[in-house]
Amino acid sequence: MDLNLSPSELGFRDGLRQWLADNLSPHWQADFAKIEGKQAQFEYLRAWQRKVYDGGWAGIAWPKEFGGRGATIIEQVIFTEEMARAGAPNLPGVLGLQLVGPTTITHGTEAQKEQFLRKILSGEEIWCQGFSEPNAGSDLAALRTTATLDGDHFIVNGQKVWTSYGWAADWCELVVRTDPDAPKHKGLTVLLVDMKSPGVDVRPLRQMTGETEFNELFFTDVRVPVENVLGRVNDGWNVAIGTLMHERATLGAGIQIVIRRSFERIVELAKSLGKFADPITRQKLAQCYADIEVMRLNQMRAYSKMANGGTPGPEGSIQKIFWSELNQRFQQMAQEIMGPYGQLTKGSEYSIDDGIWTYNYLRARGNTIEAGTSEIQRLILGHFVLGLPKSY
Amino acid sequence: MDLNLSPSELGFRDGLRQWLADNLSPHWQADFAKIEGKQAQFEYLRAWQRKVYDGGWAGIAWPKEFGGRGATIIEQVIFTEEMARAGAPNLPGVLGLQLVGPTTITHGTEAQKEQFLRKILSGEEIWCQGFSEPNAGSDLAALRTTATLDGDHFIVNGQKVWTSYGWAADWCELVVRTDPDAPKHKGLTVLLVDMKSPGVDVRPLRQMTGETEFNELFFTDVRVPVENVLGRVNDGWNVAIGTLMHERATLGAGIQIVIRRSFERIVELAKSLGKFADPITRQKLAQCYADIEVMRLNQMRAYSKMANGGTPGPEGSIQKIFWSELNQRFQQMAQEIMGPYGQLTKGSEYSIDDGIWTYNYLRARGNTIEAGTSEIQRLILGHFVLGLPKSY
Amino acid sequence: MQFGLTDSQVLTRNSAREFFSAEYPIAEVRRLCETETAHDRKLWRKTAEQGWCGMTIPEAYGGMGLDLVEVAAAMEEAGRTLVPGPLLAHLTATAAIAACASEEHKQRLLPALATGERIATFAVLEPNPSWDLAAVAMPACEGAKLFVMDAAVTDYIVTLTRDGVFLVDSRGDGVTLTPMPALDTSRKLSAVHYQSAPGLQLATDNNAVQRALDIGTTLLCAEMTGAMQRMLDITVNYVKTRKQFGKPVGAFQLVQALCADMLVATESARSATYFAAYALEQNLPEAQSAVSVAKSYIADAARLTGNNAIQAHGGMGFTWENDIHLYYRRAKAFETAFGDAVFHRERIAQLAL
Amino acid sequence: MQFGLTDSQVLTRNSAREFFSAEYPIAEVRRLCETETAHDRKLWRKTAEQGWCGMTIPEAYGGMGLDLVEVAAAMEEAGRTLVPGPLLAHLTATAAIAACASEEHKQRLLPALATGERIATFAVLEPNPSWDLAAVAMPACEGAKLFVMDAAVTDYIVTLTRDGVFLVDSRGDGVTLTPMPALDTSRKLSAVHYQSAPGLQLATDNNAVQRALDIGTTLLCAEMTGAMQRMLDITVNYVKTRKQFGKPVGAFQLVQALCADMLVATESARSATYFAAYALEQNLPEAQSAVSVAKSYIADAARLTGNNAIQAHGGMGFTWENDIHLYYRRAKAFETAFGDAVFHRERIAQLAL
Repeated sequence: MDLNLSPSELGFRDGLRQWLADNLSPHWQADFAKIEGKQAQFEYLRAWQRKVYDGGWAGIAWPKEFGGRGATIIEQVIFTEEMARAGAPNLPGVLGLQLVGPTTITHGTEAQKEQFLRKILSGEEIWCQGFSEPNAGSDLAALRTTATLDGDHFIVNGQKVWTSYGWAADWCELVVRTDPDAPKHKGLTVLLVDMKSPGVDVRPLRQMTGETEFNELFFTDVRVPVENVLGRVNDGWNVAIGTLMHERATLGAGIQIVIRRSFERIVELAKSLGKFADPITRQKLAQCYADIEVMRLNQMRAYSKMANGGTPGPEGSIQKIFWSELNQRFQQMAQEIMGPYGQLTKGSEYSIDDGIWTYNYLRARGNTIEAGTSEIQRLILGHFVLGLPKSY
Repeated sequence: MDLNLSPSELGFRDGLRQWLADNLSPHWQADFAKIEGKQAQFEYLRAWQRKVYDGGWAGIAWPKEFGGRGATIIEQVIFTEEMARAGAPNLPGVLGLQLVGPTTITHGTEAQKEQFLRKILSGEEIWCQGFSEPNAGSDLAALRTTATLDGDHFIVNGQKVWTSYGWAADWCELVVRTDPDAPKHKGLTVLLVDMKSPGVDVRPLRQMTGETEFNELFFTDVRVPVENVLGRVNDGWNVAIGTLMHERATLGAGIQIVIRRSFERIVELAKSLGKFADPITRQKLAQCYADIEVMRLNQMRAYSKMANGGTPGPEGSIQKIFWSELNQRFQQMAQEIMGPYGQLTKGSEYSIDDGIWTYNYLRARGNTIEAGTSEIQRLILGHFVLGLPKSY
Repeated sequence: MQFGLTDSQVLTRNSAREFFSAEYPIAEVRRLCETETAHDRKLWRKTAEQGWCGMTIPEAYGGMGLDLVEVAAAMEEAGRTLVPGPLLAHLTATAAIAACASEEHKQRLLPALATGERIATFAVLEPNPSWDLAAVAMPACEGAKLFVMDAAVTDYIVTLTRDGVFLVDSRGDGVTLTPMPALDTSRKLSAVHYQSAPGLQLATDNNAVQRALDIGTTLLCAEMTGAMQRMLDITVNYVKTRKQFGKPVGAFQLVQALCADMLVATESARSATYFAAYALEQNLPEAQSAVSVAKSYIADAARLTGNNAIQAHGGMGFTWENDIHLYYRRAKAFETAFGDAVFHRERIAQLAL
Repeated sequence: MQFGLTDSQVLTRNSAREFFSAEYPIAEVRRLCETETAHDRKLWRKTAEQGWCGMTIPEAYGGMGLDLVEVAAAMEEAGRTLVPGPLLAHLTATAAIAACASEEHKQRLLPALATGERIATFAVLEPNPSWDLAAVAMPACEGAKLFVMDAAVTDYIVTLTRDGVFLVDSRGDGVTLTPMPALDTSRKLSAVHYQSAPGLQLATDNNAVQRALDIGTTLLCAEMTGAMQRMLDITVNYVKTRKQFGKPVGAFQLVQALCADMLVATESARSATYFAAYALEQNLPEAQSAVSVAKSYIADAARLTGNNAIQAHGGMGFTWENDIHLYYRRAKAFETAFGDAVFHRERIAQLAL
């Protein structure tokens, strides 16, 4: 057991810190807040990704031959944590960088790699994912969007929901049913779909927070060339599942830092609101601190295991359960500390931190639903980790 | 809504209070503690029941024609609460009084009523119940104890577990399988079995508390005359289920008072241990007080509903979930307040209240298992109250 | 003994259910939430015509003079349909006036409040917010009151000051209102700034309105009970029809347990609320602690119910389109209004332990 | 960076697993729990021969001088088999002596403690029990220490007094032991009464043993992690075979969720424990708060694991025959030993916030 960074890990971290010091404007958030319009904001973020790419920091986990730097899992964690710690902007091409890119590297043809990978890294092309459907959420394999072969094209019809970055995306990693007669996990195929194709309709999906972070995608007779199949036809479940496992295992690293920074802020607030001397508040804060530490340590153990040659497996559900439920408890605690001020939203002169806490409180409800509900995660642990019979 | 007792309810309560003042020795617990041996202790309690019977307070809910006084549900609650409040001894024939007797009144023959009821009231004969089996707990209808007809007798073979008062009982309300070919809820029959019959073996079942509150019953070729069938042959599920519902609905009344008295004691302890000024302790105590109040109010509502002509139904599971989980939270809180002293058992000069808290802490774990696990209770609410599909 | 509604209480509840569900369909509620005040004059007038605005005002002053259990029953129905606007604040403020004003002032003020012609709210919290009346620090009538419910649509603000209770004209000189946009958009909050604001002194001691605040707390609990029932109903209905893995999701044990816990919480909230109303109505010695029991219990129970409702819906529960979040937002506001759970538990410790 | 055991740590763990599971089968543990001391001299000697009793003593004094992560790994295995008797107390007490005694005293005392020839325990709590070293009030060596682990089988008691740390002969003049029978019968507690008891002063300042208490706390956490793992394993095994409603109860979602939560709790306990051991070993600035994180987290996690284990077993979980309750009793003792969750959370607030 050695939690010190190795010399090469230290070198990686210091290099990144230096690059961030040189390239990340300390007042970028103020600049960003002044930009009007979603599209213009997005272009700002895309320019940031381009900068990251030019600095050689995009897609660090990708093999060198595809433009990455073959970073170890520990380096990936360092990267995520450092970016979060520096408060750097999100990379708008995150889905391409973390999910579509790696899946393409594993399953793609040479032509696909040639066509897509470089542009994913640079942010020139943005990707989204079309997985969930109105009737295929927890039961993803029940999806009904169909693709039927018509000469050298698939004709796609159906609907997807909960698509992040759908409105901004140039391409979509889309899971469709190509064999309606096969058992439900068979007969699926992954298609790489040009979002500018005729018949693709992107609509905003408004969440309970009031924001439209997600989209619904509608496909009406959309023609996709057969060369855009990723992996093999009717092998889409195996192609997609790797993406999902990866999502569950790695989503936590950034969140850990985000929660930790929020926690530090709430300690500050408790002090400035005169509540830090209150024993009840101290207990709540300390318990939350302990939970955050445990989450961090669980993640470090999991990443170390993966670094020792494992791939993300079903035990990633432990991380997913932990961070999602912790964030909900944390947001509740923050509300309790802020008292009636906690409910005030963006734009009120009385709100704390311009109402971000209120937004975070609502947004956290989604944590135990997105990327697999807590119920599904527990049943995954029961069945795939503990070896109990399947129960759904 | 009127929570005042009516004149007749007041009269009932005052009559009972007067009777208790006249008949319950204030130092009975000290007397009782001096009695050596389980059997002798039991005889003391039986004598108490006889006294209660002579005073006209045994089986008050039974119709007058069978020796009861046809008490309303509210009067029954008053009775249970007053007995608990006075710290009166338990009635050792409680299963006969509350469960077997009423079931016999509903389903029994004239001869059975003649033979059994009076002796149940007086405590001359003690009853136990043979329901659960090693392989039939939550799935009670899966029970395997068989009874096969041989002339005018049933021959009983099998095993029962978790039988309260088994070692003291003269009779047993036994559920057996009489038709092995019928679907599992059919083909059951309730037999009234003389515990002195050859082939009945009663063994102690030691709990995690170290006590042997329950027994295992073994039946080997036990002969039971056909006239001892309660209700109809192969209709045993319907006979038994009424008993179970009644148990769930009414068990809470006495427990409410017991928890309330314990709570008052723990407030005293918190004060004497110098912890009552601690804001964290005050929060815990107040939250527990609120929970106990809510339990009491829930019960009052449920009893009022039953008094208005309802029979105990599946919504009784609300009470069962509430009191069992509350008692567990309460015992945990008590431990937290007592600190390291809480773990000391009976016989230590340092233990608080001679270790009763330690016993109660362990015993409370059984609450969410006995009389239907919390899991089963929630599924009963889901299916039978909320109308969701059956899930087990 | 009978813990249940009497025939006349049932009558009140049924007519409340009929009225509120007919006049406040959820589409209308959503529309009002998007407005600046969440208040519609026509709807208010209709509501007032049925007498609902005068529920806590004695008949002698033109109100309905209902017993508090009846008022709670009506407010449970209002909560079920998420009635937006100043009803709760008005009932609380009028109860306060009825409790503490002189006979002359009551005769002058209450009739127009009973008919809904005039609307009132109340102001307790200050920049360092506390529901402990002993902590009220603002002099009369100079300074700031925050988190005042629906102040923008009212005529009067019953204002607690360190010099006692004052009735202040909401639109009068020296009174400035600033919106405090918050999570629950069905009931708008304002900051009220008083600058040498003229006020009519109703009482010299704030304790004269403690009972009115307890009534307000209880009615808020009643509203929330109705909201919890509605979240449960919506959820049960959804999980019966929504299918995954070839069956209704309501057939899965983990989903059933979410619903069962909502049921336990909702029924318990109802028991606690009705007892609080009854105890206040009967002036039982435990009335104040009964109110704190209800408020502290429901703060947690309502959050659990909201959380479970969203969770049992899956992704659909996280959408704007689904009504659950409207109730969820109100549950959030509920937690701190009239004092949070920590406040009420400390009050229980003082009163009952 | 590598959060996992090194090869040599794995070796230690494996040999601990082999030794403890072979020498302490559960029947033997049950037998010992029924004895007055839960201590068997022969077994202790065997345990000592393997070096386990000298794990926290430097090699220079005849101990194994293991790093704390290794010690934790070994104690996790001891906890898994529920090793009864004075091992934990001895490791803590010897760590205290190693930390605070003079060179001369160490050379005199430690070798016999390392070989297990002599056994030591430690005494902190007084009738008004607190794990805050500043609250130690007993003068040297006059008064009462309570809840002293396994004192009846030890030779020495490392005794904290307001005058510093003293080594007292457990069987010497002026020392009277009274059993304090408690829930966890695998580790007996005593009250120790000192009456002008002669003692060897090891240190003048109790803070000299704070680190040793943190080590003891961490080893207790390691034991409990092993116990949690064992409860999980027993439970998973049971629910795979126990059938109700025609299938293994482990096929029911509510039972799976009980098990999944045990898994999350157990893995988290392990992460927290190993980090605490590592932080102490490396003398990281956050070492003390890491210990308090582990202790406070596991207090709750162990209780949850025990509760779920019993619940998932149904009636069988409530029997004496089932081994779960042995672990459950130890989890109860764990909650208060070395300070309860409230104590450690307050310590976190002081150290880390």
